[in-house]
Amino acid sequence: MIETDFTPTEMMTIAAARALKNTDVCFVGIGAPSAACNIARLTHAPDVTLIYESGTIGTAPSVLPLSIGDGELCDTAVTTVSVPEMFRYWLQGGRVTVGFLGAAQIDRFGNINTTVIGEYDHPKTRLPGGGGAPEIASSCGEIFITLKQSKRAMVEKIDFFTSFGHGEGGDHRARLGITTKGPTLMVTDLAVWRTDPVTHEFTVVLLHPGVTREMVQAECGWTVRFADEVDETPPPTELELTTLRDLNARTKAAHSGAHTGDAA
Amino acid sequence: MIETDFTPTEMMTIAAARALKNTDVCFVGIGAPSAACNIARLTHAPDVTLIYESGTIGTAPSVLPLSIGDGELCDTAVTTVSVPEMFRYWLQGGRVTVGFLGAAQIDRFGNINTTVIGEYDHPKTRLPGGGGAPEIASSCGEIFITLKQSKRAMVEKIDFFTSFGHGEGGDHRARLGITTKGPTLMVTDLAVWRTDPVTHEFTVVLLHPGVTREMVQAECGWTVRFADEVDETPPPTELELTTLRDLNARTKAAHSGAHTGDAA
Amino acid sequence: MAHFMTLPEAVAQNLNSGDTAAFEGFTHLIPHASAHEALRQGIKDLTLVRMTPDLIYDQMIGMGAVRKLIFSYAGNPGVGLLRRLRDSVENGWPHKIEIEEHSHAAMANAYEAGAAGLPFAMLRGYKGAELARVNPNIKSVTCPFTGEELAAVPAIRPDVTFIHAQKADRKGNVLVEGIVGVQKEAVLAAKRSVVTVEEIVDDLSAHPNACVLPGWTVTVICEVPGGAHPSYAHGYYPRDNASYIAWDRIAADRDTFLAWMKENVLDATPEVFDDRVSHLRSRS
Amino acid sequence: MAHFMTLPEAVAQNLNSGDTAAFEGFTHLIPHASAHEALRQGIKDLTLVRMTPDLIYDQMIGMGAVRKLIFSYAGNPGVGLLRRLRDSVENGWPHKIEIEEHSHAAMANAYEAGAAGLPFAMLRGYKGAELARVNPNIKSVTCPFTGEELAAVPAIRPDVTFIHAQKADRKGNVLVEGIVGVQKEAVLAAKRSVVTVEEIVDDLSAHPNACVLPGWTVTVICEVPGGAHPSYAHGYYPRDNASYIAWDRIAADRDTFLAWMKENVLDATPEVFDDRVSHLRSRS
Repeated sequence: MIETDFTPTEMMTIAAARALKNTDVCFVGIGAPSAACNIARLTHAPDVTLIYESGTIGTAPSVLPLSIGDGELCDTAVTTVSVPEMFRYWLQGGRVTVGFLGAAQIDRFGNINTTVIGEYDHPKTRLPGGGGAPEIASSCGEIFITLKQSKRAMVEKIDFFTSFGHGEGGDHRARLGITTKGPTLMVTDLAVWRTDPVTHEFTVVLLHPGVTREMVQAECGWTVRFADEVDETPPPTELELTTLRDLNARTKAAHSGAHTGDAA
Repeated sequence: MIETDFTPTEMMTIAAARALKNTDVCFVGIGAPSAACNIARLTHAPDVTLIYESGTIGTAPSVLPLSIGDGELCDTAVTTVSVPEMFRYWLQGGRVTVGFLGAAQIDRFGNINTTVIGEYDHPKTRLPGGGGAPEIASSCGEIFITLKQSKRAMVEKIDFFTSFGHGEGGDHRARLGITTKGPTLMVTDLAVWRTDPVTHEFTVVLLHPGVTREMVQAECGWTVRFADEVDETPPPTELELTTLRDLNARTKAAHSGAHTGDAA
Repeated sequence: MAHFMTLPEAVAQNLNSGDTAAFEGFTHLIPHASAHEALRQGIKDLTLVRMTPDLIYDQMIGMGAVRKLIFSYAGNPGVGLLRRLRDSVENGWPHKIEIEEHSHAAMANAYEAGAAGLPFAMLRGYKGAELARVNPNIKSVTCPFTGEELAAVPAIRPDVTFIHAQKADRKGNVLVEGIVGVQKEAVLAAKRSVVTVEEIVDDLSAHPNACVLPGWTVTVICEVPGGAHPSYAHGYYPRDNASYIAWDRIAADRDTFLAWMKENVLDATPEVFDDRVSHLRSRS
Repeated sequence: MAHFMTLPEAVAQNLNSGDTAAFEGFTHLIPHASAHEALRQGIKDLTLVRMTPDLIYDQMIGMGAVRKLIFSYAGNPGVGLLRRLRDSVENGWPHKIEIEEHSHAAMANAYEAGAAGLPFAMLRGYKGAELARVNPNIKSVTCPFTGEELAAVPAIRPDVTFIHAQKADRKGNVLVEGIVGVQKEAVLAAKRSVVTVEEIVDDLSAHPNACVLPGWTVTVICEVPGGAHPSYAHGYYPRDNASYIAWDRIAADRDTFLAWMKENVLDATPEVFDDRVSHLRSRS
């Protein structure tokens, strides 16, 4: 059954979730990717392996973690390893098929900035920094990115190369000796984008139901390239939407808890 | 109470055991050192930390292990770590105060050969090899060595430098950039030897009860140097001897077990 | 061998102004009580090291205790940015801290190298990443067998590391369980270490391969139940997510921040942590 | 995802003549059943890797299955030398094997580097040790921060690793407990892996930080109870020290060795291992 009443964010999460296969080993980046990865696990990919950088491997939380190290990630994991082991054996070891990242700022070649807005030494806005992203971007088999579109986030030129996508495009990645595929997919609240096999520029291949090319361009800071054939993203199924809404409801209930107010 | 009826091997083990302090962290080499280290633990040094290269830290076996990885080492340990961690965090990390080694062949400067008798490429006797010894010899705070004397074992020139003691003596160790003390003590079945502070040659400081200088020289392949004052090794106490004999009896009973004969 | 003492004694004896200090914890077991005690004792001019500086480093930066920060991800996880850190870096309030920034992979390897007694860590990292341009402590080594160039960063060797753990036994052996993060490495890499624990027990009852720090690797043990709050101690109390969310508002304004710090940190004691988790224990 | 099959199928599908293979186990959990199956299938020309080659490598060398040995300690622990290895190296019977010899520290680091996807491992090692003279695979790297020279060895990346473990669950997740040695690294470093286990269970009931290999990191699981004998499986049966002592006599003479191998290996099956440990289980 097909649902017609859903939000752009719900469509984004569900479209992103669909990209994961049951056999994938997915390194789940902080933020937006977590919902998509868990919806994949709760729908079509029950055996997908989700890895959080806190060391939890094969985790299956019933609510979305607020942090990447909530206790339930450990409780439901196949195993929990130290953080050095996580980055050495599991990420650098080349065992991860998909790295799923969010982005504060991104360009058309999938280069991501989560470090600073403005100059590095005198930033206008100091962002959190790279965390796991620099090596997720180079060590995972391929990179999926998910974010809400805005001209502030999707820019012609990012302020800082926190993690490398396809650089200036073309074979830039190979020229740096990086052997993994890099960004191959971006899912926004408006569209699904694939990387052009030659230029490695993001190209819209699917528009979410009700979204026009103009709407995509209006929320993107670079001139959007569209594939020769642009189809419509299949709308969420009832199962997908129910699963997502249940997950969000459980998550909200779990995180609101009684506020203590006297200590943080 | 002092015992007078004991074997040279018993005296060797007990004299070696006395060298360990209650606060030492001791990396126990394969073979002869194991008995000495456990006698120390069972007598004057109950809190000595014994580490076996199998990954067992702070172990307290009731019988001597046949291998360095018997199950009881793990059962009685404070913790058991992987072998890479053992060599990285614990040995190379500089946390071990004493490395206790045996030796197939040794010279007057505490260089040890457990690799080959004869030429490396065409050995007369292929010995087991270095195992942990090359890095035990360089990473531990100091090295104690224990072995039964014989002209075959204590030689003018070893066939292969499996682990480095003081090289050619003097400051050879410092010249190689090794910052640890190296061999400082050797306990044989006949005597206790200390390293000369300048030449770094082993020097007899104690003769076991009933042992003469001539007896020591008769079982040593180099010209033995004696300290200006050579005292007698205090004979085993009743506690020491009883503890050692009980340990050996428990060990023998545990290892003899019913022989299956049909699989090895 | 680990000494047992109160947290104020432990901080006084082991943390000096000017030290390089790590208060480690990867979301789990963050040593809040220790950081608050350091602030009460007026320790200044610290070089703070941590993969994931969060609330406690935001607090220490905001109180002017920090000279330099070595880190890889400075956020309030799942909530947003660290507003006191931002105010220091963007506006110089109360002063501008110096920053040495790495990736998680590099920091984790650098702690690991510190624990392993190595002078540096190598990793296949920073490829195309701009941190290598702005951080002179990111260099390279070449594999002598394949010719591959790999990233190199200095080992982390703090003067003192603070961690919080579930239990210690009476010999000072410490058990860390669940998300163990980089705490074992941070302790083994440090010259001194202070471990606060939920409880001191007769027997750790630890799995043979659990993360245990033998007592002789730890300088001081302090029993501070609740000492990780609003972070969590697996098996004792869950993460107080509401406090993390509330922090975003508290830290947004300098005066609100200072008032909160006076009330909840400067005028408090380590004993308050037990109360702060009492309502959470039933949810553990 | 791990496939479940019989040990003869697993060896036939994953071990080829000419392969570089590791049958790892550090005293504990040595994969005897797998090595015996490899001999029954007549696999030849192997490059065998192991820190502590013991009885099984002595057997494989004596049966002429080995071209080269990469190792760091070749002894019968607590008993003596490996007589078939000696006969090969000293007398060329049945042929002379090639040797690449390291220290334990170097081998452990080389496996670790293999698991970590690095081309080489570095360690503060081999100082003054003569192995560096006779092994061209011991090189050096220089710390770009301190100038210190450190030893470098190539990462170990076997074509296939065989290990024995206590349990697997029905998804192929494997639990190794007790003395875990270098088995996790040996599996993660290898292209393929075969894990024999004492039993397959519904639920591993593993401690969160126990040594677990997720099913998708393992190629094949085979249930072979007793498959480590005369090594041991912690929690199942103890080490059969008497068999280790007996091996010294069996291996001392070529004809005795060959007769023993025919009777106990070539004419046997993986099923015999269960019987071999039956008298030991009560002592576990």
